[in-house]
Amino acid sequence: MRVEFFLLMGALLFTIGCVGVLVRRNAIVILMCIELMLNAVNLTFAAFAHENQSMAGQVFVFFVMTVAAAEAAVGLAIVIALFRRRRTTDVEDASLMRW
Amino acid sequence: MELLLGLIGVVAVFALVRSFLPARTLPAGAALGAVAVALLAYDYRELVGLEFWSGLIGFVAIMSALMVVIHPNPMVSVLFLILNLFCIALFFLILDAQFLAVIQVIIYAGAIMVLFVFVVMLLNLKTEEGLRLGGGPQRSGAIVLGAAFAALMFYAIRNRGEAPYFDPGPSGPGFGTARDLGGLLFTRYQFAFEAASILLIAAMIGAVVLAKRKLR
Amino acid sequence: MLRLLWLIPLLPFAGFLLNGLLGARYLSRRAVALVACAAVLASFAISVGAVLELHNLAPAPAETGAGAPVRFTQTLFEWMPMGTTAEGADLTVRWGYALDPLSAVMILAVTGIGFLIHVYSIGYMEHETQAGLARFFSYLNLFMGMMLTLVLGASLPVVFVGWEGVGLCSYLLIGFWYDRMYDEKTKMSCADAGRKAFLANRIGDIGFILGMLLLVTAAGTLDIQAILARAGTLGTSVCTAAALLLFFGACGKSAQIPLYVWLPDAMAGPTPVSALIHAATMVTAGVYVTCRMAPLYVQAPVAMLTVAVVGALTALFAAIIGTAQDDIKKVLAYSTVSQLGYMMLAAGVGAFSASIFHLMTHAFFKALLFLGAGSVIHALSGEQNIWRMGGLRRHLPLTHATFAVAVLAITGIPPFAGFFSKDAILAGVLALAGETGSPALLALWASGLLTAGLTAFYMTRLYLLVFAGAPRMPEGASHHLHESPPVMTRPLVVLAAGAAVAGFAGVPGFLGGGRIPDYLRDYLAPVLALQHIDSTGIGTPSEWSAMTIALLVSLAGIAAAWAVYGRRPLPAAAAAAAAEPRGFVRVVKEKFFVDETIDALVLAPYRWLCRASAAFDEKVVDGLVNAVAAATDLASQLLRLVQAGYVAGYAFAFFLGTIVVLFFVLR
Amino acid sequence: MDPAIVRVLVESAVKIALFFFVMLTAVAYMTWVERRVSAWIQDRRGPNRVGPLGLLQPLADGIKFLFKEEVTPPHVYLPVYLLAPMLIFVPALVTFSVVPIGPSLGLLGHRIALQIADVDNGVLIVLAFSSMGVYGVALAGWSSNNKYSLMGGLRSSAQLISYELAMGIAIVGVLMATGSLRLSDVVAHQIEHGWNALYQLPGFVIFLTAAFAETNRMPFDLPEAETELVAGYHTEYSGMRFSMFYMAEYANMITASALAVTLYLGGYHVPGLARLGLPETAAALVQVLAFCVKVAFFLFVYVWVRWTVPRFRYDQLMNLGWKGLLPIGLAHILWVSFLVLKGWV
Repeated sequence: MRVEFFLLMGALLFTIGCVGVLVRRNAIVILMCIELMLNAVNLTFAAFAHENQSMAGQVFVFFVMTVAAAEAAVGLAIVIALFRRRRTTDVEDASLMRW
Repeated sequence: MELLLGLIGVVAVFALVRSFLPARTLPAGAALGAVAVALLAYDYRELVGLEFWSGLIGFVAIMSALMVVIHPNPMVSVLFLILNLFCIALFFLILDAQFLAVIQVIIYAGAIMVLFVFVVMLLNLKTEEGLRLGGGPQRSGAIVLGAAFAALMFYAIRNRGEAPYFDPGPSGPGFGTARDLGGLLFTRYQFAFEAASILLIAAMIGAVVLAKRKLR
Repeated sequence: MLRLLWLIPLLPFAGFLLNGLLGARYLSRRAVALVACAAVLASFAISVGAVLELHNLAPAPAETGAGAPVRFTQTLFEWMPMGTTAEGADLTVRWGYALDPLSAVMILAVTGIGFLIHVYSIGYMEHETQAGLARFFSYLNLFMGMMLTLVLGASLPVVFVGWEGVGLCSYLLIGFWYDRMYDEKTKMSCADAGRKAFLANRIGDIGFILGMLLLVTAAGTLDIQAILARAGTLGTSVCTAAALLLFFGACGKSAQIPLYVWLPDAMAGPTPVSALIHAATMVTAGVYVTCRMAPLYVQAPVAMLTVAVVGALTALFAAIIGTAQDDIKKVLAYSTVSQLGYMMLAAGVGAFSASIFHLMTHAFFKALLFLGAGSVIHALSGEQNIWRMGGLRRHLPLTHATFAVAVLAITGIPPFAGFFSKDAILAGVLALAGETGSPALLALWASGLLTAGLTAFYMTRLYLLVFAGAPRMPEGASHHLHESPPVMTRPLVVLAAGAAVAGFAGVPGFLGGGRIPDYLRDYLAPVLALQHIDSTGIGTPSEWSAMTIALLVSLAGIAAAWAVYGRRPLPAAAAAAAAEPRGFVRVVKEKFFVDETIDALVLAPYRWLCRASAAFDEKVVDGLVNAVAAATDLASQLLRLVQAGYVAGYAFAFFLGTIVVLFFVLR
Repeated sequence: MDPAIVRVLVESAVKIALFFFVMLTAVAYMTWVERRVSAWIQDRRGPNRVGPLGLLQPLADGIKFLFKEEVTPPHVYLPVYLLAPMLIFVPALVTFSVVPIGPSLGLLGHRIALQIADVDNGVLIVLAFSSMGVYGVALAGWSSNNKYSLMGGLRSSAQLISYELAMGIAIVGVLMATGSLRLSDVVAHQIEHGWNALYQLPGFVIFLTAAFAETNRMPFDLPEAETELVAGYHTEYSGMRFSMFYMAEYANMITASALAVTLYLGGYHVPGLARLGLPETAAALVQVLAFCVKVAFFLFVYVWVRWTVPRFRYDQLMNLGWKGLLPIGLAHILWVSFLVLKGWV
């Protein structure tokens, strides 16, 4: 199986994730889009690992998953806290931290 | 590759359709079916080949990803994201990373997405909450940027240094098994492994503290 | 004992460490004083032993030129291993001590008189706090150690260490009462006085350093004896330059024109300090170094002449100023300057032994004078103005007696010490004049005579105003007048004895008539390269006449002073003249406005420069910095607007940047 | 296409068909068993009209469900509402596919493993799909816009997440002992070294408890606590969709029992069978039978417990999960690692 295919797939998914992060305003969805991007990267890693037959790439995928889990947990906790205060999960309503 | 390009085209068409008739999943299903038939007709020989299946999975993956971004309802986004994750797990299988595939399902589908579902249910967001998209200029700009990024990526991948179409063939025995990965994790990447565990602990505590109603 | 030579400077240093580190808190006052005095006494004892042993040594054969002096050199360790030059000259500086007749005389004087003054200080400083006492004695000990290092140093860097060390100690001790005001009129605090002294010394040190560098480049070594051995081969110009540079340093240390201004203000320190450092020992370091380098000077007639002229001028100038001072210690200070001028004059005319001789005798009677003055001040609880003294003869009999001896000694009345030494100097000048027949030297001799007369005048004036006549001190100050405690007066007695008889160490040949040899001269001759001048160059009768003239001049000075200040009650005119002087007297009283002149010519421009550069710093440099800061502030104020708080916006920018970077990477 | 692929396809197709039939029948009759047993426990008679001993009762129920009207409330979120029952039913079945129900036996000149997929990572796959079960419940609760359902869904998702952890921890012990993720290896290892339950009792107990919680059975059936929330997450479901949940519950029970047997009770292993020297096929059949018996025993335990133990309170549930089972499980891991280190297992 050609590696290129998976690289392109990863690129596409990553792009979609990025656009999603930029377009959506719902914090939860944004978090999901981030997960999407992470997955795209994972795919690329795995593809390269397969291309030059080294497990290093897969190890990296493993760690990326760890980070993703942590990120999701903290991110959702933040979302909940935000929702408690503001009754919303809209990131544009949470724009207090500015000049 | 023609397969993939065809997929991309379909994706674009689907996106157009989607933008014309919002909140209607029927066209999506129709497009999907049409594409499937088209692909079946496209080449019989590819049906048994991995090409076909990975192409199909990739199609589904991109579809679901798009749905994640587009769909107004967070819960539906979650579901599509789960679908996408399964697709990627299948990709892992194709790439001789069985362990990763299972781990993918357990961690993402089994834990993280459950968390998302849980939160969505907890906050019980209404649909219109999800419907609100970013400001016009930013939206269009984002799409332009995405196109630019995708173009760059295609360019980069298309002419990678040597052998852009490299195909290593079948992997060695035990490649991607839990045994291999575990061995690496506990020997060469020991430190990173421990660091990851610490990271998880920190994230756990942080999540608890953040979500607590009042600290006392 | 010679083995223990290295202990001589080390013991006082140990005392310094002990008192300085523990004295303030862990030792009793008694213990502090004991440690300090014991250290000095020990090194004095070792010195005596070493000097006695020195005679048994065979003369070093390798010495060229100056006869064959006995010398004991002790090298302790390699201090600066600097390797050798291309010419193979060994630049390595070794920390070594050398004992020869010259340094022998010095260490005996320094340790002996130093010990007496230490003892005296116990009484004088009794009112100090515990910490103050410890500080004082540790400083004194440090000074002793440094002075002995200076004297014994076998190579110029070692000497220089001592040189700087004593400078430091003088600074510390002048500013000992750093919180007190010293001179109400000029708003000068004791700390300022110390600073002044230190700066003046530094200016001289520049000369010393340059001289050292010149010598090391020319002679390829810093070992004193080696340099002196090669002095003949260096060439006149080099010798002249080096000699003049070193002499400049000596001017700083020994308070010669133009650098003498610090010494009078050095009286801000406690009186024992003035006696030890600014009369007996440190200020003579310049003279000592000049004599130590005698063979070098001998090679440079111009330098010699300069030394002589400067010395003579200083002597005369300071003596004139001394005649009009009201502060008892100021009078003594100027007299010190003038006497130092004498020594320089002697060194300049090549009568090095006379110079050292006078150095020794002067150490005795000037220390005695200062200590006596200290006793007086002590008795009057801090009063220093001689116009508020008088009639102290009855109250302070012992002080008075010793003081009188000292006065007779300094005025050069036979058979007291000053007579012989001063006469030796004048004889030396006259002899050289007779040899070369130059009128300049005759003029120097004349100025010497005049100085002698003035010296006699102001010393007698001082004596009369302080001890004779009716008491002029304010009421209340007089009733608790008391003789100083024995711990203070005993050193006076000893010093008085020294001042009385020290002269016989150098009875001129014609006077002794061969029966009494000129011990000191014979002792020092091999070191000082005296072969080129023989003070018996002129006939004996003229020497007799010269001596008589000098004596007469001194007597004249005494008579004049007696005429003016001796009558009682003291004529109102004199008091009035002292109160608000007019004309020349005023100029003299104001020390010829030298300080003011220096202030106007040197310090004022310097201060202006400082202010200008300070202004530059504040306006321009700081301005630049502040401008940068302000620019940053402005920029951030503008940049702040970017931070709109919209996470999506940030993500957008982030993504954009990523794409741009990628574009340039992949292009 | 080359014959190898064809053979594999045909073989697995047959297996899947068989397995599906057996599973559904078992599920159906599980309902009958439950009723009978509960009746027996409560000293009643239970269903005994339809056919002998009411053995046809499940059939009747099935028919009834099929012909009932599917009520679809207007306020539900339809796609998810429809998706939920499948999501809860599918994992239950899929999980079973990696469980070996018997040794491989020779048939028609082929060696056929009595197991649909003998994958390595089998255990992980089990965990993965059992964790999928959450979605069905949660989505059902969420999609049917009803506060009871939502509560049920929330509770169940929380509960499932917590107890999956305990279950995983318990299973880790087995894996460490076996040194492989392949379920057939697990069984083989037990055949060699004796059943895990013998020296991993804590793990066994934790696993059972977690299994009860995973299947939302008493005493952990808070998601559908009828006395508090009308019927929990399937309040709004009716007809065949409801029966999906119903069947899914039993399917889950069966799967969990099978897993417990495989992981801890030596799977199809019958002690001392080898000494009898039966022909291979017969031995295999005996072992399959033994497997079924063990599973049946666990199913009985399920029912038994249901009618014996009262329901936990929510906080008690959470405390038990996080503060009780989890620490014990960790300690148990230490214990097992000690054994492994000593080389005793």
